[in-house]
Amino acid sequence: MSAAVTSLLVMGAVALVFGIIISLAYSKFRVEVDPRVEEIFDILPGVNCGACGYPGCQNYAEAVASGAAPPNKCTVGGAEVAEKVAAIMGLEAGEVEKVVARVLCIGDREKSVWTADYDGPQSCAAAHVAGGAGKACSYGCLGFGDCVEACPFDAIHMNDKGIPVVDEEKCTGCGLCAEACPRDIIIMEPVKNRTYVFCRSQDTPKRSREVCSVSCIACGICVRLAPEGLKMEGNLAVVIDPEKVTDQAIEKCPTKVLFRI
Amino acid sequence: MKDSLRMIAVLTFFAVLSGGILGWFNTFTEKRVKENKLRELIASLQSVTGMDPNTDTYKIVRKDKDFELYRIISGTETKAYAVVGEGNGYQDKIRLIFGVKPDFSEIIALKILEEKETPGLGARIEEEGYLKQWKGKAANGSLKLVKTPTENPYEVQAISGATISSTAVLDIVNKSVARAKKLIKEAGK
Amino acid sequence: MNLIVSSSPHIHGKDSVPKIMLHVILALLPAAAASIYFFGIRALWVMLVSIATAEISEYLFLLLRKKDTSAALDGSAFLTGLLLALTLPPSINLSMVAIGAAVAIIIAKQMFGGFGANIFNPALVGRAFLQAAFPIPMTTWVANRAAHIDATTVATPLGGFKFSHILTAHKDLLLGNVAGSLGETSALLLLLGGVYLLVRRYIDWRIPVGVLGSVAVFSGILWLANSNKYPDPVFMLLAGGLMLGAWFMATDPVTSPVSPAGIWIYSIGIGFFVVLIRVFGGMPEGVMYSILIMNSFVPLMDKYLRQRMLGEKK
Amino acid sequence: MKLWKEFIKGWWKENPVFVMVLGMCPTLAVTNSVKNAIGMIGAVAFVLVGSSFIVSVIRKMVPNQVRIATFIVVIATFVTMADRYLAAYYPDLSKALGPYVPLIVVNCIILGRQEAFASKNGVVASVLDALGMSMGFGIALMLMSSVREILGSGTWLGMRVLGSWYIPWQVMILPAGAFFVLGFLIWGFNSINKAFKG
Repeated sequence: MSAAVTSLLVMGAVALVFGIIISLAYSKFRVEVDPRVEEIFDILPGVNCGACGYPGCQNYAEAVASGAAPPNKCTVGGAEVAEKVAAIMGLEAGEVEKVVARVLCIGDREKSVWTADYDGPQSCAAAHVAGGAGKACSYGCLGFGDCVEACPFDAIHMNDKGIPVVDEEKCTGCGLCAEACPRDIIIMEPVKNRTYVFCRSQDTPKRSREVCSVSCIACGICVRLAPEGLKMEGNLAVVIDPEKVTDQAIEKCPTKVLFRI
Repeated sequence: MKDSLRMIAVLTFFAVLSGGILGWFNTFTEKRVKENKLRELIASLQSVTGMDPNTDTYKIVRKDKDFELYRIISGTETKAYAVVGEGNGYQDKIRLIFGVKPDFSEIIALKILEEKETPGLGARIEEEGYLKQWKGKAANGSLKLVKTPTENPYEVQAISGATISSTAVLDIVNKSVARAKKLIKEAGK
Repeated sequence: MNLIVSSSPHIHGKDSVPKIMLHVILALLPAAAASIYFFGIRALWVMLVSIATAEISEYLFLLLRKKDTSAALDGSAFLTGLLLALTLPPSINLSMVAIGAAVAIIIAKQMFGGFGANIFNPALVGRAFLQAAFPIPMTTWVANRAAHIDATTVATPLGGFKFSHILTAHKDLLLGNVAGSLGETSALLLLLGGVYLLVRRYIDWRIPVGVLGSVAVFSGILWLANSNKYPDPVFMLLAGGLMLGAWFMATDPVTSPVSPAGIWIYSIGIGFFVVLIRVFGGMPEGVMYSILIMNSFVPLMDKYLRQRMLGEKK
Repeated sequence: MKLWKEFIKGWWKENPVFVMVLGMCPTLAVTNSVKNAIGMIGAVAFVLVGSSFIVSVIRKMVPNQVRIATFIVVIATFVTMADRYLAAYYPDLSKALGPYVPLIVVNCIILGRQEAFASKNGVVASVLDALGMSMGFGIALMLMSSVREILGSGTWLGMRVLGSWYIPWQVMILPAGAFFVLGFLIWGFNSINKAFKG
């Protein structure tokens, strides 16, 4: 028998045996995969940002296909993606609200007090651990730009005074910058909300006054003037309903830290 | 079921196709590969025994993985033996071939077939300066390694700085000589 | 002056890097001087080329990495160059010396992040590179001038023992009356420098004790088992680069562990590998590879064997 | 335009060796001389282009479950052909490359391209992708082997390029030298990328 025939037969026999084994294994260990998972996955932007609350796009696609998640959770893809996903699922696309990041600190290098020089790794996380890099306010922005590094969409940048600014157009609301911030200054908010107390300080009024000229000093004036729009949380005034924050309350804020953008 | 059959069919189809192509391809290359090997062997035999490929023939006495013995025949007379031996070097196997006179009085020449010794040190066993001293050494299976230049037929000079590789070559030669002698003796009985 | 905030450690001793380096170099001077006496002016050239290349490489790479170039003058590159030179054969080509010193500083030190961040002892990496790149010049030894007038090629005491089973007299080893690299000839002068560092507390006593002690113990066991086949422990301690390695290379604070438990494992490990390579390995000398092997375990030991902070939970 | 992009991306932007760090086995093992590298580049290019072509042709009829098994059969067929061809016509090269030609079967560049590209794209795009990746692999191996042979032996493709004054750095033709050279080349590669980006 020639080598050609032998190799032909050997290859054929081996493949036959393994083909049978694979098909047996397939029928035995078959995992029913909803074909819609793949379709949805193909539509999703694929940045695995996690804004939908799932570890990645694949997981979100599975959740949507199984009915566990609504089709409008993808903030990166926005309405367009939600519509397509909903079409696959045969559902009405819910209203997807555009969410963006808001930086709640305006205590930049000129307006806040610095008590020491910092010599260490140039990142907010490290500086936060090392006692705040000399920034007297222990709630304010450290300015090393961990959020800028975290943004996959190039939507957040440091201004020249060391405070990050969000580009609302580019921001997809994925929330990675908020996660990267060691001081929780960045929050994710619907884009239509434009009124905030731009401070996160829980320091006593006296301390707040000492360390930063644009901090909330818990005077409570705004809460008194617009009780339905704001409330006090410890030493900090917080907007609860931007619609109901009156112009008067904004005008009367002594440190001008409550305003509209 | 239909899926399973399709899987088996597709896989088998491509495997058979592949086997066919390879088998067909092999008919072209196999002959040349064999020729290459033969040419290489004859070249080795020629360089270590002085065999003349036009007039002399060779016969395989023994062919194992780590040992080969060839009888070189000129007309009806045994002209020489060629021995292929293998053993551990400093880093990997060393494989060599050497020719001996039919009465095992002396080694005709030695050539290294394969080695992966340290370049610049152990790998110098491939150098002409080292190999040429083997000519005329006693093929008695008990050669000794020495450090200084020697004219004695029972002593071989080591490469300085490569004692292990030199020892390895010597051991392979000694071992292979003993084995070849035993085989020929048995065959002669 | 402004208050500086930084990450730990926060305590500063009065000893600066340049000061420690100066003392280590001082401690090496007797051995360096002896090498010039033994091998002539060529030894001086080897040292000068090595040190100069190390300093230039350090300066250029600090420049390239946009770091403060004044760090090139902290003495650490000088010491690396000197140590490398002391491990080289006196007959080596000077261009090879320069390559070795450049590799030591660029690959082993700067590429790992510069002073304090390297895993392996730079001088030994430089030597290992040269050993792999130029095996013949790196194992060609000329006779010591004090012993012979002509410079013929000879074996080192360890090479002589390994390949010809010739033992060199202890007295010759102690005084340096043997062939070998620049700095490994005289055990006595190296010992002197080492003890000086020990007294000034610049090195941890556990390292030389652990290395030398374990070499003595392991080779002693072999010697007691078969004194014909294995060399005696005193020979093992005095021959080759062990003294240089134990006092000046294994003790490098950057590449040795921090905790006492780690230091013991590290130093005994070095001693174990030295005996293993010298007695059972293919090469006559193993101090360089032993230290490099144990260097690689240091980050692991620092992670798992550090002293717990008071009240810290495991 | 898009096809042209598929072709050139492997040269630099998605270079299989310097960017994706795939195919390390031949990259480190057979780059001790330019001749060996050329042999390896030829073999890999043949296997890569051949199997990308076949895989993109058959991709629609292969069930998903036996996809990898079938691709491996296709790849192994090309590898065996390359190996036999070298053994028959270039016995010295075949000997020098040793087991590294058969090992192309498990080279990540090959199966990676089939899985990531050829099984999802048409014939023309797949072949262009394979050609581009082969070029990228070739560029990397030529760089590696040139540096190693010149420094390690003082020659290039067997020709003396450095004079007799040069003492070869033997470490460069040893495995350790491959790691040094690869490290330095990736460094250079990234530095150039950074310089152009910045």
